[in-house]
Amino acid sequence: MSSHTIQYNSHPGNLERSEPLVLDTANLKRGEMIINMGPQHPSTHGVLRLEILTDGEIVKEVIPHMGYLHRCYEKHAEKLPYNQIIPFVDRMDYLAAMNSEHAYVMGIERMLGIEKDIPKRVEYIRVLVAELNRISSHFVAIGTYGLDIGAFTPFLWVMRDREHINRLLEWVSGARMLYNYIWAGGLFYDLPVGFEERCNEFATYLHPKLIELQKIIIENRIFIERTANIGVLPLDLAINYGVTGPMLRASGLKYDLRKVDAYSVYPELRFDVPIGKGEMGTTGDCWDRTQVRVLECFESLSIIEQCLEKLTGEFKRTRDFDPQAMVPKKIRPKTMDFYMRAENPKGELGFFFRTTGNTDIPFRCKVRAPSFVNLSVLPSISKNVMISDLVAILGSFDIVMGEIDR
Amino acid sequence: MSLLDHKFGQGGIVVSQLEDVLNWARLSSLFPMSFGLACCAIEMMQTFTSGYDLDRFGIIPRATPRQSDVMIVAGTVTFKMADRIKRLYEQMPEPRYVISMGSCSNCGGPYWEHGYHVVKGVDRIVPVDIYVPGCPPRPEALIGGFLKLQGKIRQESLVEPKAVERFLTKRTSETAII
Amino acid sequence: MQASDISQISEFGSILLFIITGIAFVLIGVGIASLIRPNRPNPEKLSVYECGEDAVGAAWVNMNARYYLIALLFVLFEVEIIYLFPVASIYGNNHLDQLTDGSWTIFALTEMLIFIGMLFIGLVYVWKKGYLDWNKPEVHAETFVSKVPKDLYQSVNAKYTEEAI
Amino acid sequence: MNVNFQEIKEAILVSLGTEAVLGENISLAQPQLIVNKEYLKDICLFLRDDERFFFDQLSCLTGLDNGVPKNTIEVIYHLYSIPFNVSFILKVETDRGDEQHLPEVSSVTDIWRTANWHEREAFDMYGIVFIGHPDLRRILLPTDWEGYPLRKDYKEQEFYHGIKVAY
Repeated sequence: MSSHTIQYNSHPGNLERSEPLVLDTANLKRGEMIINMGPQHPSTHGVLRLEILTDGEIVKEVIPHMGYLHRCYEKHAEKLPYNQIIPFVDRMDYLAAMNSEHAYVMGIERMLGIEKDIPKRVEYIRVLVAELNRISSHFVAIGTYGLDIGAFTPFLWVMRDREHINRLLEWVSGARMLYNYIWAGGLFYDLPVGFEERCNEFATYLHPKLIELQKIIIENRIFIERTANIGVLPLDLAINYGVTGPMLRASGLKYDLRKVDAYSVYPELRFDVPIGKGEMGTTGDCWDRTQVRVLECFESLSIIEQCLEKLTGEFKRTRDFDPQAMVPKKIRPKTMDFYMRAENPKGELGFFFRTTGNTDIPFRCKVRAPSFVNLSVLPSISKNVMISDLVAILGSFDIVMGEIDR
Repeated sequence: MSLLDHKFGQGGIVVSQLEDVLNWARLSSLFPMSFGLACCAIEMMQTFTSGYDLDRFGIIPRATPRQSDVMIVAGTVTFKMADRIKRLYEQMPEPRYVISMGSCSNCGGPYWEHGYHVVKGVDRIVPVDIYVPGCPPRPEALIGGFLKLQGKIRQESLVEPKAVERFLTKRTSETAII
Repeated sequence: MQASDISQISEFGSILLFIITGIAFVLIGVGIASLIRPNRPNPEKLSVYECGEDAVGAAWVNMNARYYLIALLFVLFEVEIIYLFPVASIYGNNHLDQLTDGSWTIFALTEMLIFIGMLFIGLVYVWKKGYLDWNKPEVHAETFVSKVPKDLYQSVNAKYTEEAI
Repeated sequence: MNVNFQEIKEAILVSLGTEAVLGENISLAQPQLIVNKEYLKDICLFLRDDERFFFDQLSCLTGLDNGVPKNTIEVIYHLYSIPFNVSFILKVETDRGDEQHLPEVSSVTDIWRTANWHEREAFDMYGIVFIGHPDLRRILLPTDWEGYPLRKDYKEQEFYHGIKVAY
């Protein structure tokens, strides 16, 4: 083991200096403890650290500590040209890379003013792969949430089906998880020959699997016992905290940017927006959030089928179709401020651009990450909650650390 | 100083057999510490589950460093995380190995140029045994990494001539870490 | 009697032997392991593991009374199971069966069921009195009432439902 | 009813007086209103609670450094009203300041709670101090990190806990 390159000098005060505790350990009442559900914890969905003040089993106060995965996205966005930032956009929400790319690229196209003349086939392919990625992102959310509650089988089923999606997207773009497939103005490649048939097969294969998943997790007596009436998020509080996505829809508001903003080709597709009705408890509890995600998988599947009809019918593959036709050589938008938002599986992903006309490097590209905003609700709704329920609440938030820490 | 703490002067039939048994036992049940940082963690999960099934190699993820032999650094190591990784590495029992998964932990990966908060390679913090390239590496690459680690463990030996041991103790005392 | 002549050890002797071998197994197993395994402690390795962070405060905290109650109930039903073993061992005894011309098994079964029944009544009592369920404190989330009237949000819902149909 | 930019501006001017608004740039696809720092809280409270607008969601709060020559730091608020499906952009400009006295903007955390973390991130990246923020500390970077990384004149520190920072 070559240890000559180790530069880290371990010093007892290092941990304390880099991320100290917020709660003071002096005046702890009887029976109270400060516990770190720290960066390395099976149920924190990544490197999130929760500083918990507990009294026996009951959580008095939760303070999230983040930044363990801060990868300086905004600094990269100020140093690299537009098309070279797409891989870094993928690596923010690494579970839904296609959706993030789609949002980012639509922002650039609207700044350049070319969003009207993107070929329809490209738009449909983008929606197709984005919805496939939405299903795989929801799958990881539902699977790991089952793990937090203690149900191991749905995790294995979900990962098996997600493997199919990984292979489909690898066939399309060459990569399994981080694609750099959607470019500003078009696509990297057209769909491979025979992809539509294989995708149709997958869609018919997946439908019964989704029903199976619904049976094993949503209608599972133990799951209902662990999640109903737990972590209730009232609608007013959710909106004030800026919560968006499945969490806001679970609190009873039919607010989906694919319908509200109607970007890309979503207005031409028929799909419903599921919301939480509180069948198993009050609206906005953990059970509703998971149910909304499972129902959204059904909706995404129907979107995929509609896209495939269009891609094999009206917008069939032609020999001379060049997906990079509209890709500008030099992306140089005029000086402007522009805020583009799109519906990511976790919520509203927003890109704020400040551009200076002369260079193809953005002056500023701020990302409004949905998980970052959704997580800020956690301390306020988990007061006086059992520790095991805190794990259930955190699991139902479906956070991705790459997006929180950017 | 228990039996395995120091190396034997010269090997005999007993020591060489003991070596083989020990190495075989260690390499056929490598318990990794399930500790995903970023996108590589999702590929690691994919490798653990039914698609690629690392369990058939005897590799079962353990939650705590106390019960694990291998630390898979799967993802980008940031400076805030560096102290924790060092602490977790130290808290692992002795025959421990480190697999650095993904180009982020190998050398800083795509964040090498402007990533002010990214450690340019986890080998600046902990000694690394196996580097698995890729961003994120395919599950087969991770399995390949494990097989290479098993090969490395197979070569481990208890036998070390006295001269080599004196030289090593002199060198490690120079670069002793406080 | 034949059996006792050969083995001079009394009944209790065999139990003692049983205990001694048990302890010996444990000591040998642990002893050899502690002799062989590498042992290189350093301050950071011996520090408390808490998800990679510094553990704060003492872990010696006076535990909640509920734990004691649940542990007590567990031990109670554990002992009940232990008492079932002797009954089970002589349950199918043919010799006794002939003696009581076939009614031995039924008698032993009813005896066991009565015993279990009494303890079951205890369990029902404890369950009904609610000692088993952990009295969860009521969760009061941060309350925030916005000035936006509710019907505006209902209209947002309505707006996107009829489009779907 | 689609409320446009001018109506909102008029409403603000009427209710809070003319010196609340410093300027606007309408040439952009998404027009912005440049607002006086002292009136920021009142404007935000007015926009959130007024029954004509009901901007109940703060979509995004962005810090932005215009570089040493211009010597201004901007904070841009993207507001959105869910009932009326209208978005609105406020902009506040302050001087850049330096390590000793950092730029100050009043905090809107008690109006929209989502601003709590957004403001902590703006403080972490730009050193903008938000007055009235419940606990303003670094959110992403370690507490003992030197400097504010997204400022234009930021130099990476040489070592952190003994590890070389640059490649």
